[in-house]
Amino acid sequence: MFEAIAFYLFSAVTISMFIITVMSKNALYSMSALAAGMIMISGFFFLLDADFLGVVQIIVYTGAVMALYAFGMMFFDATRDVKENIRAPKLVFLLSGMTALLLVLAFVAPIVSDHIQALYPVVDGVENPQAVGIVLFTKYLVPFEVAAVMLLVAMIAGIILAGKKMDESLTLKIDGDEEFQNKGSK
Amino acid sequence: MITLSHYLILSAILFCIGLVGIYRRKNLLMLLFSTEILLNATNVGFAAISKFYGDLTGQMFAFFIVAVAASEVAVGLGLMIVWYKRRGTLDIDSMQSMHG
Amino acid sequence: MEAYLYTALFAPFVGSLFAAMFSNRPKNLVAGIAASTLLFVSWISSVVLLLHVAHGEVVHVKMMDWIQAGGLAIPFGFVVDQVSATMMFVVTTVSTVVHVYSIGYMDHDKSFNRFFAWLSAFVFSMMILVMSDNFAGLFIGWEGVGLCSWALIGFWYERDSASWAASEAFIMNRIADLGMLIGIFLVYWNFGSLQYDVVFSQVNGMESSILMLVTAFLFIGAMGKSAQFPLHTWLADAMEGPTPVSALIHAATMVTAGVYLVIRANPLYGEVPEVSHFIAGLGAFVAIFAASMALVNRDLKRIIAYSTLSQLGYMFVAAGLGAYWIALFHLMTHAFFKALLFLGAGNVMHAMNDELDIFKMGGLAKKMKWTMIMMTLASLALAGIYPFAGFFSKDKILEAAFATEHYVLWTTLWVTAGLTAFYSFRLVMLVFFGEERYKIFGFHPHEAYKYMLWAMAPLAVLAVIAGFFEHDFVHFVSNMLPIEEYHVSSSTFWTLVAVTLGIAVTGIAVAVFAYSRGGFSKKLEKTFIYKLLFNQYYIPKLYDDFICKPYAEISRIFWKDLDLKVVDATVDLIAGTIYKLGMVSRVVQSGNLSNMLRWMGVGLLALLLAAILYSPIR
Amino acid sequence: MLEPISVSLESLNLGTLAPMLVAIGGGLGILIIDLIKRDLDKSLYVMLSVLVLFVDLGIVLGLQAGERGFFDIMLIDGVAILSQIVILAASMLFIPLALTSKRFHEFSYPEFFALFLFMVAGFQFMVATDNLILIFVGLETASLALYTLIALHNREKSFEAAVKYFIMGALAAGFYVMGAMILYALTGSVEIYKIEEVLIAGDYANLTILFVGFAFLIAALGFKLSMVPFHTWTPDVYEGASAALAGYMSIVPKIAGFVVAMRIFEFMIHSDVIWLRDVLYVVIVLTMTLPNIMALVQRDVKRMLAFSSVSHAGFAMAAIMIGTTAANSALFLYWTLFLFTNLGAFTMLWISRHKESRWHIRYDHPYEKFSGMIQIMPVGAVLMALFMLSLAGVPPFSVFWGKLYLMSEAVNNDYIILALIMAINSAISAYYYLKLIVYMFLKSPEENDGTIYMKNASRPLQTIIGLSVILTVFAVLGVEPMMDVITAYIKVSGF
Amino acid sequence: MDHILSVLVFFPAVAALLGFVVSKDSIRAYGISVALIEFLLSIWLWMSFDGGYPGMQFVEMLPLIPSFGISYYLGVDGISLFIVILSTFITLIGLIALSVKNDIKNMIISLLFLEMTMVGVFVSLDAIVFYVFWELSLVPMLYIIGAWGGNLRIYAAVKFFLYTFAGSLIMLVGMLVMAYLYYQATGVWSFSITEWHRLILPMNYQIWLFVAFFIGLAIKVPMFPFHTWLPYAHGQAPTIGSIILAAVLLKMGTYGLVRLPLPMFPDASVYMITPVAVLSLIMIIYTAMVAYAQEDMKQVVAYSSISHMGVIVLGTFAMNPEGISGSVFFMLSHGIVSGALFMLVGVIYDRRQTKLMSEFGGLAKVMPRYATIMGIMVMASVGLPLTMSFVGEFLSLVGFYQVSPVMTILAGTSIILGAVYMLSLYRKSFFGEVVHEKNRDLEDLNGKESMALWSLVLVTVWLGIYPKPVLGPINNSVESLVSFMHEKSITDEAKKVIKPTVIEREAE
Repeated sequence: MFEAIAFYLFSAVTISMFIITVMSKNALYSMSALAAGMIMISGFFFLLDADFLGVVQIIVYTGAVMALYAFGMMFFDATRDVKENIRAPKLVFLLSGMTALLLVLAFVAPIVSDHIQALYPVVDGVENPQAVGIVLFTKYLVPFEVAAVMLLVAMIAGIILAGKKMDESLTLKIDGDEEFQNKGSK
Repeated sequence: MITLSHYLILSAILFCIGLVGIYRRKNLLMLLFSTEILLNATNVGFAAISKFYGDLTGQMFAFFIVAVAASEVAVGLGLMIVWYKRRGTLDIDSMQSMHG
Repeated sequence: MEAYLYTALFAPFVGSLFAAMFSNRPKNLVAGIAASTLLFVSWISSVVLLLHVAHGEVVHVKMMDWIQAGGLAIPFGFVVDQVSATMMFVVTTVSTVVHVYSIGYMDHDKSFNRFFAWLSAFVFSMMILVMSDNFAGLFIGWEGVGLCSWALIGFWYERDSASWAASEAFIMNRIADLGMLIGIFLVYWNFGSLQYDVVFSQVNGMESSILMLVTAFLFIGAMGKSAQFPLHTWLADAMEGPTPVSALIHAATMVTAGVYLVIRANPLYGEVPEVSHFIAGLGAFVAIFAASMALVNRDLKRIIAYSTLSQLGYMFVAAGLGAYWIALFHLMTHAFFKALLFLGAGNVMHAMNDELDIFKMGGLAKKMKWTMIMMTLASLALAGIYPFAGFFSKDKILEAAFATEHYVLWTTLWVTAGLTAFYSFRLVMLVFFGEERYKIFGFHPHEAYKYMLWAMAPLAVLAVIAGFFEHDFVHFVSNMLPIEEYHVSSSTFWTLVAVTLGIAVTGIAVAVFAYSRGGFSKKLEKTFIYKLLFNQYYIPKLYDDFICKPYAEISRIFWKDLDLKVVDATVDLIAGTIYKLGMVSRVVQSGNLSNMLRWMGVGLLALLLAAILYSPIR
Repeated sequence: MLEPISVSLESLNLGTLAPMLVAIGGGLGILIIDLIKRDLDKSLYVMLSVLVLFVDLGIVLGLQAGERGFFDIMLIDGVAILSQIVILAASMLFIPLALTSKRFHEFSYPEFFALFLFMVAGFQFMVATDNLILIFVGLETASLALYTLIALHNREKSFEAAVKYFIMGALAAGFYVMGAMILYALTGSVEIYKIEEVLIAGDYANLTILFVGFAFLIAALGFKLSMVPFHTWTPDVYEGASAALAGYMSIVPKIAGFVVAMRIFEFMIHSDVIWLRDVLYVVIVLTMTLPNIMALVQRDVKRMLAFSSVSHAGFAMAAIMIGTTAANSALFLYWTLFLFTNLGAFTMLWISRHKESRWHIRYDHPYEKFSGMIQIMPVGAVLMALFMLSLAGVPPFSVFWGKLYLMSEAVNNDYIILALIMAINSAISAYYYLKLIVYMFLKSPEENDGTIYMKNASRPLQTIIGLSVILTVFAVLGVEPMMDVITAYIKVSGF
Repeated sequence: MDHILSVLVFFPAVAALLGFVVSKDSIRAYGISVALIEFLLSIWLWMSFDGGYPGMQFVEMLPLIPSFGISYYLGVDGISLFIVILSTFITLIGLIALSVKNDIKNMIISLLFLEMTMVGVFVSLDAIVFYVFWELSLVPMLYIIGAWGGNLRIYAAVKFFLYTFAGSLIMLVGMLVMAYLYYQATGVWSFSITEWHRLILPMNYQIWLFVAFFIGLAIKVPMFPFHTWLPYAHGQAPTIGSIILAAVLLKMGTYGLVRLPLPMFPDASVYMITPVAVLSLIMIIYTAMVAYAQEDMKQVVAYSSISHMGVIVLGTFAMNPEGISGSVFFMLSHGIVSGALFMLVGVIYDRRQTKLMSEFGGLAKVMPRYATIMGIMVMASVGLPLTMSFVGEFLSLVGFYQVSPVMTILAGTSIILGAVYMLSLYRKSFFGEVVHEKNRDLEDLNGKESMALWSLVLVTVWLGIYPKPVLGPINNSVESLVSFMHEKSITDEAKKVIKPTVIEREAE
């Protein structure tokens, strides 16, 4: 019962938060709503006995991602309303509505399968973070490391893209062109 | 009783909200937000499946999705900053130099 | 004898090549003389061969293989038998005369050498035609004479009418040649060979329907070459060529090739009376048809051309009635007197600066005595007056028609005989006698060169005496051709002779009487019949309006409207549509990220729809 | 209670991981070198990258097919080895294109090369596993690096390209995880072989949900493989990226995508569920045809080549739909041969790249640029023509043999209509390849200085072109040995 | 001696590559020498050819892709031998008479490449090798038309390329299906044409495959609805391009018909006789009429070319030795004659820069030597006996008569309609008075033109009078082909229609 109440409550909040995110004209509102939604999602995680995931969700999203966004938004001067020229909004809702409808239709039917077996079962009496840790560092060690590389890539990408060197483009600078260099020196 | 289907439907709805954002918004930042929603929507699904099947793989997937989402944010913000520096806007209507 | 055969065959060819070497050079008398000499050599060989085969021997040689493919084996084989020997004799005789004559006639022409090249080439082709021992070889000669005829009709190619006439002749002949080709195909597929001897030996076992087709198609070929209705129009137009050409090709030799074909293929034609009757009927029709056109024509050469046509009709009647030897005999005599007539006309033209309208002549007898004499002789022969050559042969044809109880044919030919006599002497009278109208037009006629007249002399002699060789001739060809004795009572026979001679003499008398007094009244020219005849029954116009012009028009439509606007346009349309589709589908690539994302959404939705709706299980 | 986990080093089978580790290590090494000493020349980094890739390739070649490693997450089957060979070979051939005579922005960063190596490692991970998670992570690693590499070209079009690619990629990632989630929901596993087992054991129950899952996966892979209508990024990204990178993108990400598609779709195709085959059929036909038609109207050679490579991807995808061993071998053959030619074509564009907009305000390589090239730079024109003819499928140049095998496979498996569509598409495609030849050979030149076409042509670039010409022209001699190797590898991996 | 065919194929290509280093001034001499050597090589081939043996000779086989059955497999029989010689001969003659001034080096190099592909098509016995050369031949031709052509040259060149390319791709699919069926039947992959010949297929397969092959070949021939590229190509191509296009490239189509679908699908071929013949008839009559409507000399010759190709196709489908030998021989004669005609049109075009008949008239007077040769060639084109064309046309029609008399009569109209347009061409341009002042002092044929043209005349007449040395070997091969087809055919109808020689030849 508690589960049901929690589910519907969280669902309602999450959905409304996300709707605000995608519909709001104000970037700040959007971001706040997104952050709220994320936290709600972590609520689901706790609800689903995925404590570790819930914690990670909160830390990563509200801690890291939102901070990044916040920095970004300071840069973008996002306090003003976002002006968008949204074309054919009906099409948008048609597309997403149809997709949603079809997905819901598909998911309404319960999944029947006798052959599903848990490969990495949740063992009773083992705390979730511990279990996750074990799986993560055995089976999923490689993806974990690759994720590390991925984050490294993302870091490098973020640094060089946002870095100062990108301001002056060697690609556009015509080498050996006297005129251009003269202009540059002035 | 909350079944797996409930969660999957929730996941689908959240996903479609993300899609609305993707299809609708013209601001790069908003698009980035929407992609976060997409990824998080599936996270819910994964966690739920994980719970109902008693299998940790779903949580693993969700974990990596979170990692990917974070990385995407970093790269995405990097790209946006470069673009913003050049053009002073994040509206995707400003990037139509290539077409046809 | 082979040596003689090859000499007879190739001497003209050598002459032709020799003259051709000079063809682009200024006049070179040697070319003419050499060509004539070589022809004379050919003539001698022909005579030798003629005498040789008179003993009943046949010279048959195979020079080399020509085409061999599948079951078809065609050699270059030549046969000299009585029929071909006769033809060779006629051809070489007339051509030698014409060659010598032409040296004078073409004296002032700057393309003198070219003329002899073509003329000798023609003789060569004609020799191939008559000497070949198979249908394909015949066809070589057949086309060869067509080619030479084209070149010679169009000899003065600067003149539009000449080049037009040349093309017309060639194309008309080609139409007939198609029939001939089909005939040859039929022969091949039914007899398995094209050799005369092989084919004729199998005639008996053949179905008559096949024989009928074969003969009919071969006859179509003959119709073209011999200018039978409805393919006759080219012959009159062919008079655009130099007169010696008309004499040789369009009177004596080439046009008789059709007759020769029928005679040569007599074993076939003999088996199919239906076709033979048709041939005879057509011949008779053409005889009177052509004679009627000759009645009113004002053109010197055309009159003679129509008379040729008419006489060819006679020959076909004979051939169609199975009297092949008579046809051949008439062919021979006709060759002599008709060539003579043309050469005489050539003299007249020379004298009149190539004027052809007989109403602008008259009284030329004074200036051109010898020419007048020879032309009168020839005309008498043509009219069939005893004892000239034409009498013997023509009379035989009438006799044959009567004897075989084809009275309609006989009547037609009989009337034609009268018409023939009339128009021949109308011509003679208008040209040589009566008022000297040429003076009005400022002509200064003169007699032709002596040696031209001398050259004509043999023909004149032959035109007079050839008829007396009838019995020798019958004996000569009896090996080759069926000789049917016509059993008519002697009284009937003499009555027929008398009646025929009578109408001929009447015709002559009417002509002489009428034209010595200035001709018929002008009123006649207003009548429908006159116009009809004068315009050649409107047939050329008909051809022009209903064949040539529509053909040109349809061709143009095919090109401009069908080929360019339909066939090609379809291809371009397909290409264009694809290209346009490309232009249209560029919309997908609007470059707007939002649209691109939406396209992905569309794709996803389509896939989901496919997943939900289109899921045929297994 | 938990038992302690003991893992023997043997059972980890580290060798399976070695190639990627080399690439990652190389990337890190480059970063470290840069830290130690700044302003080293790009040629050093290029050569280092080549060497790293070389070592990488050596290790890959030494791998035995049919191994698993690291708790079975790594899967080294024939396809994995084969695709890694293609990826590494292509990378080795493309990275020297950085050695241009002109200076371009991206090559001034040592990070460019590090990212490049990380990207290669990402692709390698993608192909060397059948775990949806690792595929996803590898794919994202590679993609994020690729976005950055595109943007590093540093001009507006490159940013635009990168952003477009990035956002669409993020959406595709969403599709991918959704698809994976559904499969997981259906089977309780994210390992493809396991998914296959469960599905077969359950006799494909829950078909509709399964199809929905596959729909998402098709969409996600369709983006990666530029299937219509998920292809819209391709021309823009190719146009915005440098020619060298565009050429690279036309080969490597796609081969990785093909391998993933092969792993995910193949068991379904072999089953008696025809849905996937039908859907793929439609997608393939669209992918072959539509970009072909759009390529007709392009004015820029690079953009045209982008469309053409989409169409080629459709061709190759047909092999996956056909799904036999021979067809999959044909795919690899096709892609290898396509690599030779595309390498040449894009390199030709790359060496003629100018910094100023000399011919067209927007395009770097409009057709007009090559007008009358035969007059002023005959060798270049002939080479370019060779590449175009090869792409058009004119024998005996390389792509023809790929097409031959592919069409033959279509025919052999009763897809004659598909073979005809392929034929017709080849014919249509000939038009736009021909257009370049027409410009080069049949129009009169606008310039009269042949060197404008080789502004970037340093010795290494010329070598690359020479190599690709030889490979393109004499491809026929290599088909048999290549096919032997490919078939052997494919057979081992059971596709 | 063993590798004479390879030498023959690749010698021009190697020479073309080496030609890049030859200086511009001497490239012409270089080209002529290469073509001459190549021609002499082909003559040598002829000399060492055993005319009595109907099968493949000088066979070379080198596996290229053994697992897929593709091999470098060359050989000639009587059918292909002379087309090879025709190719080398025409290339030589074309090079001698070459009048192109600009970019002559590129021209000669492309011509030599083209020669390689032409020879390659005719000697290859492996379907894929055949296809390779077939497609490659498009490329130099594209360049020749496109670079030296008239105003619409690019349109014409691209149309030519795409049209043929599209068709041949369909043929390629056919080839792949054929290879697969062969594989199914024998368990071995093979693209060898001679192997394919031995495969007996059920009727429905035969028909579909026949259609696939036929479309590819028909576009090249070009058969009626697919012919429209040809007038453009000819109209725009430079003289040399037209010569080679008409003389050799079109023959690829008809040669392909004899080599591929006929022996491979005898039953389908018989089944398809009527549609094919109808198309051929349309082609013969319709294009002859279109030719008559043309205003441009070259277009007349171009359309006449199509019309004659119709007779060739018809002869091919006669299904008896007479018809097929005839059509093969007609290919040769059409090659020589149409080549000569295009060269002749080129001569006047070089002098006047126009090809419109209305611009001429009375040329016989101004250029008598030219007019003579033109006359000979016009007559040869019309199919006068003792020229090569007659032999071919006669045999083709004789052959087809057995199949259908009525259609033969219709086809025979080609001799009439041919005369109509050819004579009207000759009359309009050569007869009459000289009307245009510009024509008054045109130069007659110069040395190289005379040489080139007279050698064509010589061949035309020589083979018209004595075709045996050529027709004999052709006929031997064709006879064995036809009896092979007869043996192989499965339906009664085909057995009836395909008639090997039944009439015993006289013992010689």
